[in-house]
Amino acid sequence: GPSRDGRVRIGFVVKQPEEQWFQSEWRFAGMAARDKGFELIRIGAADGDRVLTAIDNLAAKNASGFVICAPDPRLGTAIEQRARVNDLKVMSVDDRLIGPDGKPIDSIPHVGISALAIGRMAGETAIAEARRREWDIGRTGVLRIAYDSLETGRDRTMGARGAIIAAGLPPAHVFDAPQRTTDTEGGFTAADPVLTRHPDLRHWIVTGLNDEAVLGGVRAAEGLGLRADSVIGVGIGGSGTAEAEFAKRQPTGFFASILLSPRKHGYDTSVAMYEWIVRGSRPPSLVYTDGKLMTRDNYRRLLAEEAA
Amino acid sequence: MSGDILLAYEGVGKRFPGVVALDAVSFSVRAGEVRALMGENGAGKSTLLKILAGEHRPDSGAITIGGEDRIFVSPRDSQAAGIAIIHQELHLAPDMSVAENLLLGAFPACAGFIRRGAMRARAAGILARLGEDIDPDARLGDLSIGKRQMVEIGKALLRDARIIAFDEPTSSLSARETETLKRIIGELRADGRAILYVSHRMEEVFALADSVTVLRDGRHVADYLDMTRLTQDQLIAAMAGRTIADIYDYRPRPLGDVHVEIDAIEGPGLSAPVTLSIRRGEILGMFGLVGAGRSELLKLIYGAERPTAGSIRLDGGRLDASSPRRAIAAGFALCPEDRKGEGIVPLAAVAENIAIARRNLADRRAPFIDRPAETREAGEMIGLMRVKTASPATAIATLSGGNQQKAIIARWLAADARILLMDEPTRGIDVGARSEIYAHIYRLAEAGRTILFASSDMPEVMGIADRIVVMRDGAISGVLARAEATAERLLRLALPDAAPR
Amino acid sequence: MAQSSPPLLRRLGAAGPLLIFVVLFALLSVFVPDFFGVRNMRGLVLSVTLVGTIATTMMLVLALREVDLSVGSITALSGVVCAVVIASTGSVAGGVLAGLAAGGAVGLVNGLVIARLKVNSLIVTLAMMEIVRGLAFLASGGEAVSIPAERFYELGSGTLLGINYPIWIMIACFMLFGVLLNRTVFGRNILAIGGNPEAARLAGVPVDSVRITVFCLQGLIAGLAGIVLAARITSGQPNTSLGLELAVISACVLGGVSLAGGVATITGVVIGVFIMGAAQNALNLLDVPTFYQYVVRGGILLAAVIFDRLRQAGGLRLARRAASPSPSQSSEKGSATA
Amino acid sequence: MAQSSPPLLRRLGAAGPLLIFVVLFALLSVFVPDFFGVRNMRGLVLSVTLVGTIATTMMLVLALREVDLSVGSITALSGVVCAVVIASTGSVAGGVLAGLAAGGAVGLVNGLVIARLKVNSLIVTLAMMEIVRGLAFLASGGEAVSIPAERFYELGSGTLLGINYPIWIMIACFMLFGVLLNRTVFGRNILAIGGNPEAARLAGVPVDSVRITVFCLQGLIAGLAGIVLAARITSGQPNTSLGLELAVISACVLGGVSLAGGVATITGVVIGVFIMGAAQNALNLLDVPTFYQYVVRGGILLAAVIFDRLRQAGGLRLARRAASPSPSQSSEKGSATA
Ligand SMILES: Nc1ncnc2c1ncn2[C@@H]1O[C@H](COP(=O)(O)OP(=O)(O)OP(=O)(O)O)[C@@H](O)[C@H]1O
Ligand SMILES: Nc1ncnc2c1ncn2[C@@H]1O[C@H](COP(=O)(O)OP(=O)(O)OP(=O)(O)O)[C@@H](O)[C@H]1O
Ligand SMILES: [Mg+2]
Ligand SMILES: [Mg+2]
Repeated sequence: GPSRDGRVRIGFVVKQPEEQWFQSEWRFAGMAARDKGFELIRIGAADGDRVLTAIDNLAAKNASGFVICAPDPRLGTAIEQRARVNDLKVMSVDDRLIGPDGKPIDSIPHVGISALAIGRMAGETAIAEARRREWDIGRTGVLRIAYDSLETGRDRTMGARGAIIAAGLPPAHVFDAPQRTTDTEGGFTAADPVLTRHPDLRHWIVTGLNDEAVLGGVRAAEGLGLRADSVIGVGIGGSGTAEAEFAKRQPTGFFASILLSPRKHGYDTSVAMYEWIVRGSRPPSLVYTDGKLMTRDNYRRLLAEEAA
Repeated sequence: MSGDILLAYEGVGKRFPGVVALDAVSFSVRAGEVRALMGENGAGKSTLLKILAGEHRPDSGAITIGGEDRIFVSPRDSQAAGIAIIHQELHLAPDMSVAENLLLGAFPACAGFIRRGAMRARAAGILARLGEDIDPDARLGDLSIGKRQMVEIGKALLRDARIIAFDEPTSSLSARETETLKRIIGELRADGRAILYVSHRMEEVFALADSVTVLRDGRHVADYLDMTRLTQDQLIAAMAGRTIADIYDYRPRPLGDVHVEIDAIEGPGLSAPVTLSIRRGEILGMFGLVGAGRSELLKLIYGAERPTAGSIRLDGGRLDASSPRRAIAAGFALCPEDRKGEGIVPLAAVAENIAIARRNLADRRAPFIDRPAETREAGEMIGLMRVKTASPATAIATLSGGNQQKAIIARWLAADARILLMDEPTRGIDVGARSEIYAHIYRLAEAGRTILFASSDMPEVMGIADRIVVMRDGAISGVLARAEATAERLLRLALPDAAPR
Repeated sequence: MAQSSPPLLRRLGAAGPLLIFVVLFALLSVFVPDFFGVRNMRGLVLSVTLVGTIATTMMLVLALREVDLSVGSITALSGVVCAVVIASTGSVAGGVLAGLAAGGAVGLVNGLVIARLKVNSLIVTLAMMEIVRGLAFLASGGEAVSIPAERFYELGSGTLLGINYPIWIMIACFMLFGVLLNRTVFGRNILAIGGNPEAARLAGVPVDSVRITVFCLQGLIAGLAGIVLAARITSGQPNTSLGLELAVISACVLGGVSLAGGVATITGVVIGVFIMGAAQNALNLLDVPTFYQYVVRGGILLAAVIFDRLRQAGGLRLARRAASPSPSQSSEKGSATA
Repeated sequence: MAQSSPPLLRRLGAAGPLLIFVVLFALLSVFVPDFFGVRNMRGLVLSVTLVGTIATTMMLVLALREVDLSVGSITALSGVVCAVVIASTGSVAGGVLAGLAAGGAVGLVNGLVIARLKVNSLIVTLAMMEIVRGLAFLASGGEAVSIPAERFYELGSGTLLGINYPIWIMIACFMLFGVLLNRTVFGRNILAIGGNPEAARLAGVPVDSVRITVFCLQGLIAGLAGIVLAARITSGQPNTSLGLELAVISACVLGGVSLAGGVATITGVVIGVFIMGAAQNALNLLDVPTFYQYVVRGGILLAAVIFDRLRQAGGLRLARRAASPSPSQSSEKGSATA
């Protein structure tokens, strides 16, 4: 029920609170809270144990429901149970929760991207640009900066890989560079030896789960003397990292990013949760949001639209 | 009076890199016999005991226990065979209680659970037997070194072993505890135990031992099975390979002006303010029983502990004694009592251990090390102090205890200290080396150096000091000029129960 | 200085962590809305079960003058193994046993390498942290393994006398290892080895076997905690509990366990665990922004150890100055093993 | 056993890490395609610059019998501070100075708390790791700060005599701190304090100021490494270098630096850094799947320390059997005060 002072309280739990993406989601959720007059409680929860603790904390604060991006989709059952015990409504964002049978839990409404589809979009963007530059496919390599322990990371990069292979590039030209950390340095360190190993390949497409990883790959290529016109990096996120690359005077190998909308994920979800609590109108069980292609040419406009 | 042979070494040999520690040593000890082991520092006495303890394995030869050939592979193994060793260095757990330390490895237990009552009772029993007024529940780390040594002895007694070996047990004990130990060893002998006794103190050996085995440079030199026909000089000659006329060889000197004045200094470990003045070139002996406060007083002077009141004046000027560095800058030096804990840097080379103080003298501003000079100096010091080491680059931890002590003294000679605070500096040092150290001390005093010399060894204090300060229970109980210092007076001043003067 | 003052001051000294805890708890109750309430208290206790359970054996490891960085990975591995076995055989008991066995086996390897080969425990368990994490990923195929046995969830969410099982398990560990440390020969041997390994060895304490046993226990308990966690989160997750080892060690140190070995009490550890839990709980309740949480969390740890140190030093100055040859406790003993 | 054997064996003993490295390098050159080649070698050296640079001062910290867990966070903070200052003032020199100052300041705080308040360095730097990471997030607002000064990138990607600046910086650190450790009073004092802090104090070593200086140096060098990293990745990233501290410590230990203090050589550290780098490089070249990488990486660390330990023990058995009272090196120290 509502708290002592009658205000509705809604939790917003995210798995990696340090990440820019989640910071943005929180910011938009905060805007929703101001607009609708509810109180938002932000909690970061990096693993299953902390997710359960976060739910208990929300209950202690008399919240009525929460939106969550869980550190793992298979926490679904536990989250559902814990929410039920504490009488909290729950909605997922970004990553969809699944049950013990491996199927999505329909009782938990979800708003998110399709990681595979976004990845495919990145791959298609890259291959289209390669065609435009008239690269010799036989001398083009693809760097998949891999972080496969994260499911959406794997889906995104495999989506890109799939799209590129479907476009005719030989699978033997796709090389995995496993990264230890998802930051630029991690991408850099992973990419460097792989690029080194293939001096014969003149052109490179770089994919990764986020802008930072791809940027690391691009920087490594530059370090090996590959110039902007022989590298196509397509990131995912449309983050500040991508913005900074586009803002540089000279184009770099970082060609594009797929802009995801933290606004829809943050603002729309918390509003939906608010409506559910006060009006009892259950949100639709699945909403996919799409990504927008962001390049040097359009990034200012897209970001302005997003911030509006 | 003696029984069957309980313990025999048969051609035992042991070498370390660059050193033959033991070379085919053979001798045997009977039940009810106290066998003293004597020899200069590094002669191999401790190594002999460590082989018995299962810490080292001999390279050749064997040990027989009660007629049975044994090579011990671990301390447990040796203990199971009825052997107890009191090691030269203390081995105690500071944060555990006295009772727990005493019974470590042999806790009275029932199904794995400790029987606390039984533990306390046994600890209290042994402490009573040792004549020590120590609370079994006290934290061990709160005891003075001397009391810790008594706990170490108690540990071995509790094992109720057939063969008991003492490695310099009295080096940090004072007269009263030494008497207790003598009594206990007498009881053990009467009980038919075989006892090995290592000591550098002649009086003790003559008072306690039935027989003596002498080692020199790892070789077995002689056995003297009848003590009554042995003289100190003979024994010294056997150990050192030369004769030493009078180990103290006191040399009277004219004394200079007042050098150091200690004015009503107070601090931890002291029960009353201490006031003293010491003249240039003076050797001031400090005598007292275990825990009398000598070490604490020296540390206060040195700035290693903060005084809570009082002041120190040097040549009339006030001294800032707030840290050892300041004290060193003013010319002080401390040879600490706890060699292992406070003296040596174990894994560093002997040369490094000697050079460390000189390098850090506050007036030497050179950031880089002058290696050739340091090496030369270390070589000279090693020669001067006769430190027995394979090379100046050897890690000091591998030296015998006495040689480590010599290296620490060499450290301060190298740093050219003007006031030496020496806390039991001859602890564990052999007779020959002691007479050398005394000679150095006289030489230093003649050169105008001032020396405070704390010792629990009464003949030593009486032998070398110009004046003796006696401490009792953290306060000065008397000051005696050399001429008035008799053993009886010293003891009367030192003993807590004796009436004050 | 009266003769009676040292014991009194010493007792005050021993009560240091308790003092911090009481003050902290009082402050939080007053200043943090919703903190002091049945609902939040239960959540708080539940939130410390993972750290609390593992801290009991970490206490033993630290008392031994060793350290174990692999507990987070063990927790992940045993949860995954348990989940995989239940998922493939359907047997809950089999899964639990397999999880415990996995934890115990890692502990045994740690113990053997550390005790027999005399390798520094920090490095051994650092290496094992990586290896075991990798095994957890391999066992799970890189993703969380769902556990299709509702019965098993009961272990995580069921209650007895109104108290959740994970809390009971933590309490049981507190009691078990408290008694073990204080009342048994084994426990006192641990403290003796931590206090002075050489002395313990020379006194005939079976040093190696104590070391091996302690690391095995640590593995088993971390495994148990992993299984309970899997039951709570209804799946085995290979990337869970990253950084758990540091939280557990912090809790122990806050509770007065000395990293120099030889000093530990179970009450201290209990208090340390709750100081950490209460602080984190308050941060969440107060909605402190993430980035400030880092600073506050680190700041609390730092402040607590500094406070504890100053209090000790004050006690030292008054009552037992220079009890040890060195005035600096950190250098009182030779730090960890070589 | 001939008289001449001990010195020979001893020399072999000292060459332990080198031996491991040579064997490893030879094996990798033979079995890993593309490993042995100019291009890969340069990449390899470049990839170890971060760890290598910081390992030089970590060597000093470990030799002092302390540890510093905050280096990863310092690297992130100084990179961010440098980026923010350059972004807002446009002054590259100002940015570099600000970054160094940030690193040095953290080091100073570490040093003051550890030396003056005598708090255990593991806990202090653990707390600082959190605090400084939080500061890095706060300074950057949580996101990467791009650096709008192409000139600055030169520091990361420029070359002199065909060798990249980051490599030159690492080499300079190797030389500087190698000389510092071996040839200066300061360096020898570090080893003495690590060997026996109380003995060093009583011999007149300014223990506190050495401790503070070493932690300051560690902060400065970690700050420098962070700035170079920022130049390489052309932005200041608050979440970079997580876990860096463990990699750096591992490299030092592989290089024979003793965690018990008092023992360290710069050649050992160089070799340790390259063992780690070569292993990681080979894993990438061989395309080893991520999950196996964890296992292999941990396994290499474990194998290397075990091998080193066995070699030492073998040397001991042959040449100086039971050189210490105990056969276990681990208890050689620490029994110091009884
Ligand atoms: N672990 C070791 N490594 C190398 N050399 C050693 C070791 N232990 C002893 N030694 C050497 O063996 C010789 C005998 O040493 P030991 O300790 O037995 O002498 P000691 O007779 O007990 O002398 P002290 O009277 O000084 O105690 C010495 O030269 C010593 O340096
Ligand atoms: N840290 C401490 N806390 C409390 N009392 C102490 C402490 N250290 C020493 N004492 C006490 O202070 C007194 C002086 O001890 P000190 O070690 O100075 O005596 P000593 O004359 O040098 O005797 P010893 O021969 O044992 O060295 C003793 O009663 C001792 O128990
Ligand atoms: Mg000896
Ligand atoms: Mg004394």
